[in-house]
Amino acid sequence: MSTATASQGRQRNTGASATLPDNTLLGWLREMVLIREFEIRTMQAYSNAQIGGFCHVYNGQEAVVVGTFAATTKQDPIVTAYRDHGHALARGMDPKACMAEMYGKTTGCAKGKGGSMHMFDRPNNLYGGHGIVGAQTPLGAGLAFATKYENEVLGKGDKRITLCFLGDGALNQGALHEAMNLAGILQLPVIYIVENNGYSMGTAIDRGTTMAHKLEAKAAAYGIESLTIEHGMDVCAIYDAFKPFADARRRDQKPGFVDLHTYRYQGHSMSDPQKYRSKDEVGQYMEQDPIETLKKQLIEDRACLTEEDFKAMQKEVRAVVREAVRFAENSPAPDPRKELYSDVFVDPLPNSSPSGPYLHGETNHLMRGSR
Amino acid sequence: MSTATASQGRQRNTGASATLPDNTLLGWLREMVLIREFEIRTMQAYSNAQIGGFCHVYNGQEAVVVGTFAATTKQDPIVTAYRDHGHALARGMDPKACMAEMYGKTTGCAKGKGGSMHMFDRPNNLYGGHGIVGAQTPLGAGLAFATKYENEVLGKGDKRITLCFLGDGALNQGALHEAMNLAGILQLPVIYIVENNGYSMGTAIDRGTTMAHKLEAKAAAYGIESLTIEHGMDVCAIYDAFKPFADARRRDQKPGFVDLHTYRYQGHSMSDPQKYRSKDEVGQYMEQDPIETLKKQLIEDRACLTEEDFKAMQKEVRAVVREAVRFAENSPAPDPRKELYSDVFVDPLPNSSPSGPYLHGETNHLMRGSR
Amino acid sequence: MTTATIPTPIIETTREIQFREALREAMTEEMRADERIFLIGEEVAQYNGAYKVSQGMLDEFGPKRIIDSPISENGFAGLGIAAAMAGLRPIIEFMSWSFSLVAADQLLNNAPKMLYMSGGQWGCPIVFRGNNGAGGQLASTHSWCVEGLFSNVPGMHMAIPSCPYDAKGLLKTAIRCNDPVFFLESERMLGDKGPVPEVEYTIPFGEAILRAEGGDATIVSFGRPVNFCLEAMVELAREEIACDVLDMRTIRPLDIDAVIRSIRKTGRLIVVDQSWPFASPASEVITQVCERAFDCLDHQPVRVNTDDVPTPYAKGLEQAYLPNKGKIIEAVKSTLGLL
Amino acid sequence: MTTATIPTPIIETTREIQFREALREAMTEEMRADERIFLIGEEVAQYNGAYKVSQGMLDEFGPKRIIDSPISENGFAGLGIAAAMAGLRPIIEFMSWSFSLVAADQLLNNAPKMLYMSGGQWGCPIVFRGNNGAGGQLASTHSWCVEGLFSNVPGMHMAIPSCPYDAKGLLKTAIRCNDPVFFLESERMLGDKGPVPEVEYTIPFGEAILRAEGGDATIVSFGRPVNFCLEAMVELAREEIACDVLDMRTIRPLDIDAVIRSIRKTGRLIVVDQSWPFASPASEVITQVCERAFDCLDHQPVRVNTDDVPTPYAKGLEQAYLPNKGKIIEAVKSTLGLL
Ligand SMILES: Cc1ncc(C[n+]2csc(CCOP(=O)(O)OP(=O)(O)O)c2C)c(N)n1
Ligand SMILES: Cc1ncc(C[n+]2csc(CCOP(=O)(O)OP(=O)(O)O)c2C)c(N)n1
Ligand SMILES: [Mg+2]
Ligand SMILES: [Mg+2]
Repeated sequence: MSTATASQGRQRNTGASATLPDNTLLGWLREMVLIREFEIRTMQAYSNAQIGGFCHVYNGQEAVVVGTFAATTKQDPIVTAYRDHGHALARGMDPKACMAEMYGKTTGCAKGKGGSMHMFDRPNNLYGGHGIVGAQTPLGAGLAFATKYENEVLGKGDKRITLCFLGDGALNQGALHEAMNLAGILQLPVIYIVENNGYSMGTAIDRGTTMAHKLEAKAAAYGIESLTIEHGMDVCAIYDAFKPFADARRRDQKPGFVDLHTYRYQGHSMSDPQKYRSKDEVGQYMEQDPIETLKKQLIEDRACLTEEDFKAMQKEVRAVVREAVRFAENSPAPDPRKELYSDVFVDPLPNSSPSGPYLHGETNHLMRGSR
Repeated sequence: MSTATASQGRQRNTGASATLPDNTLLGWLREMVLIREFEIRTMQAYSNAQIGGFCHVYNGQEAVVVGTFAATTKQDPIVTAYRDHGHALARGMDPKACMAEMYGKTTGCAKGKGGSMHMFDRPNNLYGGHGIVGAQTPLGAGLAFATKYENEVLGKGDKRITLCFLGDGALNQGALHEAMNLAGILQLPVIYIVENNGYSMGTAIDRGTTMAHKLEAKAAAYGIESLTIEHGMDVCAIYDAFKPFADARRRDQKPGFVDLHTYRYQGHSMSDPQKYRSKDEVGQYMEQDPIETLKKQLIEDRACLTEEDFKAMQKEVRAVVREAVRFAENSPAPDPRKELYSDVFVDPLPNSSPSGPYLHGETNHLMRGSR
Repeated sequence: MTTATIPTPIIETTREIQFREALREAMTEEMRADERIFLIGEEVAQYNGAYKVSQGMLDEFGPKRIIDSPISENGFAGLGIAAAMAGLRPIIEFMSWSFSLVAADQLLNNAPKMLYMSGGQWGCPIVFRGNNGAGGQLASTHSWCVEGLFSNVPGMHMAIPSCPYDAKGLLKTAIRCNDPVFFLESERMLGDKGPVPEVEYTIPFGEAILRAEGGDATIVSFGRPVNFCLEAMVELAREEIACDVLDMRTIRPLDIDAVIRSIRKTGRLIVVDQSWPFASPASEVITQVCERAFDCLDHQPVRVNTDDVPTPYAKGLEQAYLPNKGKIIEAVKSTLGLL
Repeated sequence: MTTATIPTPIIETTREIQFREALREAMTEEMRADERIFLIGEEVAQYNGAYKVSQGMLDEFGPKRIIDSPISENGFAGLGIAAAMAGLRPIIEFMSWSFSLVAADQLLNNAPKMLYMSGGQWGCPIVFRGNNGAGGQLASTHSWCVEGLFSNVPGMHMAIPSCPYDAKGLLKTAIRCNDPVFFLESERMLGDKGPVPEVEYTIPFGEAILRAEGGDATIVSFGRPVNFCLEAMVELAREEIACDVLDMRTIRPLDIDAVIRSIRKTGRLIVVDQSWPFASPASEVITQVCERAFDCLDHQPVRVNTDDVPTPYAKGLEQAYLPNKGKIIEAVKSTLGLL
């Protein structure tokens, strides 16, 4: 089993990303800025009690989704955990639908029924954020099963790969073990990407996970090839390491496993006193900030961006996010009489429940027109 | 991580077993003969519908329990799956109680409430056979936790190790993954022993389990030391390899994992047409029969046994087993009025159930006197 | 009291097949018609099914559509759920529903809620099926009646056939359904034979069938115990006690209208349910009847469940534990003041 | 109609503490008294508990008795079960019972059945505890009421306190119990304050408490919704409708005698239950009342459950979904023919 370490990450412009046009990398920068700005507003809205429930923001981890998605197409299915705003935005969900979901509005991607932890986007093949730790990992195997089945049995569709994201804490759920073994036995084209931010809530990875220093051993247990990306704060390093790995999995229609080192700037959720780590530690990672890193590269190495350009980009993005917030604020809350009992069944039947008849749900607005 | 392979198994009398007195090895032989003869009667009784339910016999695997138990004391907890008659007998359960259990009689180890899959023996620290594949593996971690806790917190008891047996099919249950990671993180003195008989029902191990050719990779994923015992049909080879491994785990109070190659002569359960393997394959293993192997060694190498002695031993054991069958046949079936509602709670409370009051169970006969 | 009459059988055929064959026919016919359907489970392919339900299907459909799984119920349940979202039509075989507790998270958190959580974007057209309830002396961990637990959960249908005809018709409906279906079979019935016509048919969910008609009491049941109810009905008829026997066919939806129609006539309700009593489908039927037709009840409703203890192994204990003809007769008589 | 009166509080103390503190006191006091007791769960030690229930306990008892676990509910539930068999007294904290579905096999196949399967050799003195039911907008996977599912299963006790006093007294009973206990707390109540005396006390399982006395109708509830029932009772009293409010304290055992005593007086039953309706504890209370006191009922029994849909996220939807004062008032009035 070959195992690569993305140690070249720091030597810039030697990997595949070096050959990409400026515009592509500028696009990456904008996506990361969008996620960052979006999450800043998310936190505000949460503090103001406009967003409820559990809310896990993505600040610091932006390079993960941008770098890995850049190596896929929108036909490749994605599934992830509850820390999912970044995935939704990077996959192309309208920030309006994402914010409105957290505001619990009908215009949200899940009509306000799902909230922060459940970003689903069918047109963009995002199969959801999922709340139960590890529960998305058998789903990842199933999505890969489906693309392979479509290809081989139904004779349609291209070779696709599925990206299944999980936190480092999810490594210890039985679901992952079963999913990885199934992926290995059935040779499913799914890549399990551990967003290894070093903590599951307050538990540092080595307090909960054996072999934390060498997660490749986890993949080796299933004969699955693995990749460690140490410079996960650097979107180019991620892309450079991940692209050939993903291409090979796509070509061979086989599973893969990526230990992607990243960091979350904020607490686990919006109510975390964070006594388990030092300000210093957080500061050290902030110095490797993914946005700053790419920005610097684009300004200094590529000279395709100026400070002013960046400010303009930020301004444009902030307007987009402001607009999303406004949209969310102004959207209607779901009417319990219409929404409480709809979307329980695709085809409601009489007498299903003692508490009332189920209703047909309206076609989700994300899907209107798309099919 | 060091990993030993018991490849010396075939060169007899070089391991620790060589230094053991004849009587000890003669005892092993008798235990294996007991299990074999017992299972022959089990199969007969099952065919005659005197035993019901699912019934999984141990023929062929006898060396596993005899060789590993020889490296432990009766204070070391044992837990296993549903193929558990051998474990019960080798641990010292009275064959009467074992057979009566399968006959569903009050004199059975579980008063006839458990049956073939649930051999429990508290005085001998056998924490049961368990029916759900893999479900015993967190229990194994818990037993090890308890012995360590007793030692370190309550300040009593010696250093003990727990043996947790599982089939190769159980490798793919999430429970095992969680249990092994817990064992690794909490440094629990439990040894997971895979009774690798090559099949889970009709599924050859490599059709269901990744890395079947190198199960050590499974242990390595949790930083757990492992041992492969290839000559698992040879009780001395098992003992020689397992004893130092077990001693080290006991001394260091750490987990271990053993891939122990063995073979079952019979079908998975009593209703298995066995189309998934050839008679030839079965025959090849029968040529390495654990009883024949040890017998030969005792006759030829040690000269402490003659053919006549062996016949006498067989005869004596057969009488014991016949007596067990007779005991089982003649024992009373549980009276529903007394037994259906007892042993649900240690301390029954009123109004626990709409269907009737729970009753105090009588002290299990195995425990009478023992405490 | 009026005399019990058994409605003339609706099934016009001379062909009798086993319950397991009926299941197999349902799957096979649907798989021929729709390439998106696949079957996955332990031992379903090369072994031809632990209980021979899928016998021959590997030969016909090949290993890409009939798939042997490792012992990983949570894993392959989840695999199926995502495959259903992605457009396929999975049939997930649990060798036994008793083994489905390890998959409870996928079964209950994902399948029935995906449509709601995604705001209507992804339904989950999947069938989970396998043996449910006591086999023969399988003891505590292997004898689950999952309806006692899982029927509490909204978002799925739960079907429970009592005979080969229903097994086929309901399973075909399940496979065509756009929502998740929990399909509860019984090891003890797989060998039962019954009439199943060659012509195509399906049975709708949520429509109970009156298996026997009589004016004295209403016996409501699901799945295997329906057969015990019919035995009881026959014996009661000899004593001139005539019962309606309603086979609910599905637990969710629950055809409470049919129950109430019958009770309006009889005033007496006996619910026979193979699961434990506490918060069971039997409790639910009684509660719904109270909610909707309290005034029709001339006597307190009565339930017959298994005893509220872990399933024992010993034959005599297990027999005492399960619902049976004798207990049903006693229950019916108690509602008629005859005890 | 008589006027509602609230029984004089039995608790004579001026000390008010939070629900979470009551839980912590129960654990701490018991752990001081019995070295065999340990606590394991996610974030219980160094983090001081995700909800600060175990705050300070690591400091007092050290890392061998207050143990942080990886996210492996099935694993550490099973670990606890075996440790209990081997003579220890584990307390297993589920950060939320919503996450316990992944541990369903250990919870339901092992803990409640070990004594029976082993023929009386090994009981299982273990407490599983954690938040149960809706938090605040936690949506579908995080808002389980496990009593709707798990109460079907024989072999364990299920306690569900509604206030700090009961939380402490019931948890101490649970920890001392020689059988498995499922202990259902509520995130929404952890900050609630109430009187808890300094003197030692325990509360027995299976004894409901009459929180309010009135002759017009009997409201039966469990856990958090008891508080909504009391709100409703107060408002109804203003309209001169006087209700008995029975806080059951434990779902299993179920103090049905207390319910029947009250119904003999009122003839009217309203069951308020935070779980989904189908085959729920509410269905069970109604069924048992029918079985044992059908003739005392002057009106059909009525239940108030959460709506039978996956838990929605949006605030307004979630509020509409949960039981509340208004729904309870409506239900009471319906039994009195006032609607
Ligand atoms: C089965 C289960 N157990 C516990 C939880 C509560 N919980 C939510 S997130 C979390 C920590 C997960 O950490 P990690 O997987 O590293 O993801 P991160 O938050 O770092 O993105 C826990 C314990 C849950 N949602 N599901
Ligand atoms: C969770 C679960 N799934 C399925 C089964 C049915 N089952 C019983 S034994 C078995 C095969 C296990 O094989 P293995 O672990 O290799 O043990 P062996 O029978 O070879 O001793 C299966 C699938 C079960 N008991 N539990
Ligand atoms: Mg993390
Ligand atoms: Mg095997």
